[in-house]
Amino acid sequence: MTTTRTDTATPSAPTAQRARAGGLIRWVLDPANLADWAALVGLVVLVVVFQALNSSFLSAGNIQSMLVAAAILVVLAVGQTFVVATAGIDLSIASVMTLAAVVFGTVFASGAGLLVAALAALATGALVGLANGLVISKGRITDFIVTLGTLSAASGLALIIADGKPRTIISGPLLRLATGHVGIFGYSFLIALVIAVVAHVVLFHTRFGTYVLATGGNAEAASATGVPTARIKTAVYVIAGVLAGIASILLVARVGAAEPAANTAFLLNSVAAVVLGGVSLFGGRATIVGPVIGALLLTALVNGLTLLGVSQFYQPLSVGVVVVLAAFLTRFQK
Amino acid sequence: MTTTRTDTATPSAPTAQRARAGGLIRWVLDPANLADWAALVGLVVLVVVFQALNSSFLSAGNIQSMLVAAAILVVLAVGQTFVVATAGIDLSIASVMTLAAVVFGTVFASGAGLLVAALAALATGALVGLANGLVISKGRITDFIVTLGTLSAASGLALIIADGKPRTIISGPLLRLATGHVGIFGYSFLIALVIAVVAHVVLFHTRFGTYVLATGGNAEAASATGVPTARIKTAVYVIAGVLAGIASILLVARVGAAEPAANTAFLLNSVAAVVLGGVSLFGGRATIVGPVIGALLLTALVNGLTLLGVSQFYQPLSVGVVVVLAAFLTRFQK
Amino acid sequence: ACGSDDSSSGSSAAAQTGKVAAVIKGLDNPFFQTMESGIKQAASTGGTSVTIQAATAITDTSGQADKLSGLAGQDYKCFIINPITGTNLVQGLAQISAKNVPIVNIDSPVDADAAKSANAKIATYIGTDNTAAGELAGKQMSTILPGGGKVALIGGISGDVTSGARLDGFKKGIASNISIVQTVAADWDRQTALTKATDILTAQPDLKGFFVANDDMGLGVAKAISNAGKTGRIKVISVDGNKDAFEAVKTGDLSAVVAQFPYVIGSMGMEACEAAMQGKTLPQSVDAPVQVVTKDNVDKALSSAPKPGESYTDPFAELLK
Amino acid sequence: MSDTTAAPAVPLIHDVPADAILTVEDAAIAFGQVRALKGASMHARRGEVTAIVGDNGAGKSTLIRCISGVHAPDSGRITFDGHEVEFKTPHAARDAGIETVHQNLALVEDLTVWQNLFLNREIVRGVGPLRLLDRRAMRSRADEMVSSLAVNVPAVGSRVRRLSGGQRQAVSICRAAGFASKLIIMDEPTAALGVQETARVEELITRLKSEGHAILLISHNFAQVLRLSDAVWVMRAGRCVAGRRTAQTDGDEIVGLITGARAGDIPVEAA
Amino acid sequence: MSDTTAAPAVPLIHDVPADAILTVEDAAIAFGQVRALKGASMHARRGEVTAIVGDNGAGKSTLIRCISGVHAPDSGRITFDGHEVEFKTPHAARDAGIETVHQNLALVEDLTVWQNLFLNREIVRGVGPLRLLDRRAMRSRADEMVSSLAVNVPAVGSRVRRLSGGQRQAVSICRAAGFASKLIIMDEPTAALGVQETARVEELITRLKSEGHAILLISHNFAQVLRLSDAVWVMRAGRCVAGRRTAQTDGDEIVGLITGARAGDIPVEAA
Ligand SMILES: Nc1ncnc2c1ncn2[C@@H]1O[C@H](COP(=O)(O)OP(=O)(O)OP(=O)(O)O)[C@@H](O)[C@H]1O
Ligand SMILES: Nc1ncnc2c1ncn2[C@@H]1O[C@H](COP(=O)(O)OP(=O)(O)OP(=O)(O)O)[C@@H](O)[C@H]1O
Ligand SMILES: [Mg+2]
Ligand SMILES: [Mg+2]
Repeated sequence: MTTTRTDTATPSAPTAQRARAGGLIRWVLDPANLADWAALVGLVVLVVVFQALNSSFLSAGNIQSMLVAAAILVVLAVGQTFVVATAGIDLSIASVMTLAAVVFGTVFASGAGLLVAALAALATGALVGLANGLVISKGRITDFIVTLGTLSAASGLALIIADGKPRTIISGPLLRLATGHVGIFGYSFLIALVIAVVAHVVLFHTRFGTYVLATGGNAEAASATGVPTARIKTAVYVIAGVLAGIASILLVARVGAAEPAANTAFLLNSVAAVVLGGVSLFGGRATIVGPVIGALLLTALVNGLTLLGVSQFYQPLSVGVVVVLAAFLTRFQK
Repeated sequence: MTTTRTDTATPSAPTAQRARAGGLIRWVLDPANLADWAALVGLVVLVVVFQALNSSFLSAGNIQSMLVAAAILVVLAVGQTFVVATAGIDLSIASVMTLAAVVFGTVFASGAGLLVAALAALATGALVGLANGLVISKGRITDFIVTLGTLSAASGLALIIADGKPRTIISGPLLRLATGHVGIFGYSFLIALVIAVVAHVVLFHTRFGTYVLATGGNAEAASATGVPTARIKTAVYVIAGVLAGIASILLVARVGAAEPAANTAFLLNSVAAVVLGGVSLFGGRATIVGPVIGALLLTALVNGLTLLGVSQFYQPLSVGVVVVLAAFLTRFQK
Repeated sequence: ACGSDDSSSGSSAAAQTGKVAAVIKGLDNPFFQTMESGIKQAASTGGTSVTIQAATAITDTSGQADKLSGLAGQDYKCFIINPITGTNLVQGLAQISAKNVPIVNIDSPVDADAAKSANAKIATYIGTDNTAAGELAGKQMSTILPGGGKVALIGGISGDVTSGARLDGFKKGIASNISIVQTVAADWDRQTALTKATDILTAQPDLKGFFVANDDMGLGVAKAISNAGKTGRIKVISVDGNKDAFEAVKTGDLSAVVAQFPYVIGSMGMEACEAAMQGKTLPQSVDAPVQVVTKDNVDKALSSAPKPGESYTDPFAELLK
Repeated sequence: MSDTTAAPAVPLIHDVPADAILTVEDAAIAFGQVRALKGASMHARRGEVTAIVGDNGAGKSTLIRCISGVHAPDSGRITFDGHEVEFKTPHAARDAGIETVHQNLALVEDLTVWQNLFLNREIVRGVGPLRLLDRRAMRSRADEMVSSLAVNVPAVGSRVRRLSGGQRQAVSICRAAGFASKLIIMDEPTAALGVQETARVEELITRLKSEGHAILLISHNFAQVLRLSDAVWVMRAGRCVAGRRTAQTDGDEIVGLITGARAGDIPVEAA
Repeated sequence: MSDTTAAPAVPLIHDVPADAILTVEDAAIAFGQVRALKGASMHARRGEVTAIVGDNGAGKSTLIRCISGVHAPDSGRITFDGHEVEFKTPHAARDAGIETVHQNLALVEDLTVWQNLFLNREIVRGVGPLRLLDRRAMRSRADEMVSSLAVNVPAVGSRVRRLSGGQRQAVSICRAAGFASKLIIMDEPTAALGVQETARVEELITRLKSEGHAILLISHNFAQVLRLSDAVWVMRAGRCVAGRRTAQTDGDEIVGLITGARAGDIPVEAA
């Protein structure tokens, strides 16, 4: 029996080398990887179509306002990606953002500085995320129902803390955060971008990231290998919570007030961005680039329809159709 | 080598016999099956607590109005169960109900009879369901994103058809449907009950039901065995659509108008009822009793909180906490 | 409006180069549909072209802001806005003001401090104070319940600004012998209002009346009362002024409706824009008509809907003459 | 053809019998970059056990998945029972009379043992649209089927998820054997089985063969292959490099063919 | 003890050596109604291969899952390396020096081969919180590890989902063997392997043993057990009914013990 590599080892070894050498192009065109590019292709198509129909679509001003408008969704989608990568879902992400915004507003109004208020918002997000994570991983309750409960509870808490009323926040630094920009990149979009880059590094270049994907791919196998799956599950909800906290600051800066009425559109859009980004809801496979592009796509879609003056009743219809069409590109996914 | 059953065959064979003989009690107490009863236990606890705090909770009148209020959710939850059993999710179920209601109203207002209008509503549901199903199973697009698209598209269509305005529907038979009752059972609840019973028989006593569970449990294995998984996937979305159509008739009868309102609460509640009912979102395991009880639990919860006069700000908080507590009972689930 | 014809032919030249953009609130609420048709009607009379955008939901504050920023970069000569909250549109407004484009604020007011700090200039405000509308409803409740009694309040989505203002106004308007036993949120949804009202009827057997934050929910509450066979014995007052609600007043399902005439708000907003584009000076703030519609005046209200049955002052029509 | 090192036995490849129940000609399939089959040809005869052997990753499972309708080959021809076939789905293959025990077992973990056994073969009562499952009948039939193969018989009402590795395999084999078919394909059926269970499965295979069924057996166990099979095919790197009548070969030749130490009957290295 | 039919060999059960690296005493566990282990006792010595054999469903996998921290036994004592241990998690067992190749393979299908090989053993660069994965180092190490075992070497960058049955098993074994541990448990490691791969794994086991590792081997292949092991335990119905030095027993005795034709060393039938 031969123990050296015989030349019958042909079927896959050279293939692998070829793949490495042949490089990017072949990899990109491989149907299995096309899914990762679906959102990008969708975005490009959308941009081309809108630009053809309305030349101001790609004006610097409009690009800037689109990017700023997308910032909150990008941050939430990144948080949602971590949760989805472990085969979970965080339905409370938008409500936690609302709660954190209200906490921010209350702390700020009480005279504490901006920094203290911001830290309070982050802490709120982290705490709710921790609660979610512990109940899900230790209590072994389905994520869907736990975060649905938190969705309700967090909006209730927000109402109680704010006494049902929005609180106007007027602050110079916040205003600059909302309106300042470097070139066509608004500050808030830059913050979102930095978060996305860090998230990418964490997910693909640290142990923690590998554990997240392993937990999502096969929790049983991962834990048999010694991966602390319960702790990883908890951690991703904390991450989602903290990012919801960051998003809340961007939101307060953007709308100039801390409001207790929950913005439910962000919830479905955050998941939609993740799915359009080619991330499987069954966990184990994820990218950060995908969801970010997904979020940009959803924002560009609404912006474009508004620019084209599509009547308000026809907008939901168009959004629905375009979302499904964009998703058609992910059909190559396993 | 022995080919007869040796007595070393002890570990499982007699156990099985014992289980069959020992019967219900042991089966019920088996932690693995407790999950199936979680919703029921939750419901009973809730009823006991509410009755202790407010004696009118279990009055015949209140029970009747709770059951009627639960009817629509029961019908939707049954539809959602079929979809979830195949490891899918139908986010469009509430919007389809809205669309069907608007179609119902428009057809009815155009002078066609009640029956024609009802058939039109059912056909609308079936068509949208078919579209969902075909895109998901043939197009191989993630259910989440397809039904999210349909959610948006269906509500847009509803707005367009209704021109954004509610249409008052005055009809004797519809009024009887909404208000008539046999004992404490309103007609609409009876309809929901019949649907649930039929659904139970279909899911557990027909080939189709077995295929649904097999598709959800392991689509690859099921299709290797020759189960037409694509057709089964399509079928469950059609079922969900038709049930959304039936729900729309109950809705129009209940409020006396066909409105293009969003009805998002029904979406989340339909999934919550299914999950509280012990059905796994990963597919393959389902009951009908569970989601029905889950729907009753959610309805009783809101009813009880309102009876107790819990303030509007504290209601979302209480709902959230109770939902998570109820879900704690499903923690024994695999 | 016929007098405005000649001036509008002058302005229509301006109007052809000057399109108007309107951003209003939630999509699925008839109140805003009526407002939209008011805007459109006035635009077609004035020969102006208008783009109307709406938020996807009544809570979609940032979505509404996104839509306004999208339009703000475009070449519109006047903006009509109905913000969901006092501040959510401020950034877009700052952008618009920087280009010196006039802004007409209708229905819900923009927070004055926030507008000032962002350098956003509001040309005029047209609307009814929701608190005042609630107060009228409270007074009316006191009138139809002279002996006082228990009433319950049905609001929209918890935390919604409009709903909060209407309910607060109602509390101010009622006499001291009326006690508020319960406040619930029915999410602006007729079915939810029906369910919750049914529950309240069980919980409060001696309830005398409901105040409901909009007509759609009011109709749901009326249905709950008629299901319980108590029509007429329990009073319902709602706010908005939809045609369906007037019909219900006529049949007695609703006791009264505080009508705000979104149609008029919309058309006055459009007229204000036309006037502004002609360079006219606008009054700082204009009260839109409010009317309590009861069985006594409902026929008139119905026949003139969507405009008020009684005359009202429209300073912009004067300006356009 | 490269220089043939005087093979002692007759290569089957050049000798397709007229009564072959299954013939595969030049089947090829690629998954992305991986060419799992590169033109495999083989055949199997009625009433015989035909074995396929080969290294891990040689393409054995892929070949039988092409035959049983799981994959559609990119090119090549499959003839079954006298007709050229192109199964679009496993269902079609099953209808034509091909029953398969897959290597990955293809059981639905959340269904019970009896539900798995009767999946797509349910016993129903009643007529027309009102046909309901006869759960009792299926349970008791399932009990019989499983007891005949397994030693530690699992309760047929328990979910497959809870079974041990060998118990699952027994369920899988029961399913294929329980329903008479023209061709029964078994992909490493005894890999996870204990001694007693393996003996029973071998008995079962012999019985099925004597009843006239054709059997395609993949196995890494040479003793078993030599004991049970009438013909044996050797796969290497996506091709069937050699076929022999079992009686005319021995373990050493087969091992040589598998490792490539011995050249096969077709010019594989040339490709 | 029932009437002992003159066993030719010494029962190990009464003879726990002082230097045993692993001792299991009376381990019991039940899953709902199923008593998978009913008081199993066994031990393994340093530098030896200890085999466990038994019918399907006898409880072999469950026993080793208790040892490797996947399940916590309901009762019983496990002593490892001189200390009584109660592993709460597989992680704890691994830290203590127990590496396991599970029967269900425990691979994460969506991760690549190298990610699976280094799961929870990642090579990192940098210091403190800024430790990043050294992907290149892991890839090249992985390539070496896999080539030493597999014949049709899968690309280490491909996802495990795409591998053939045997390729997966090779990855799984690589993982366990690649990291020096005191005790390596292998649950049917060669079940899905071809001839060449099996030979390599057997070589690997012999090498690990000669390096002083203790190995616990579950196998249904008697020839393999007799070839490789120093001691063998027979499980039946949740108990270790007999233990023998391999040198003092033979296939027939073991088969008799497995089937129950021969009584074991402990009164199992009495329970
Ligand atoms: N769905 C797939 N996608 C990508 N590659 C695949 C797929 N299925 C099989 N392969 C590859 O094709 C080759 C042959 O696989 P196959 O499963 O047919 O091998 P096998 O001969 O059955 O091996 P074993 O004895 O290990 O079961 C392997 O290299 C495998 O990685
Ligand atoms: N998680 C579980 N839940 C319920 N029953 C289980 C579970 N794990 C194992 N069992 C049962 O315990 C018994 C022993 O299973 P185990 O997997 O230990 O057998 P084994 O000896 O490894 O068999 P094989 O040789 O087939 O792998 C079987 O009857 C099995 O059904
Ligand atoms: Mg194989
Ligand atoms: Mg085992």
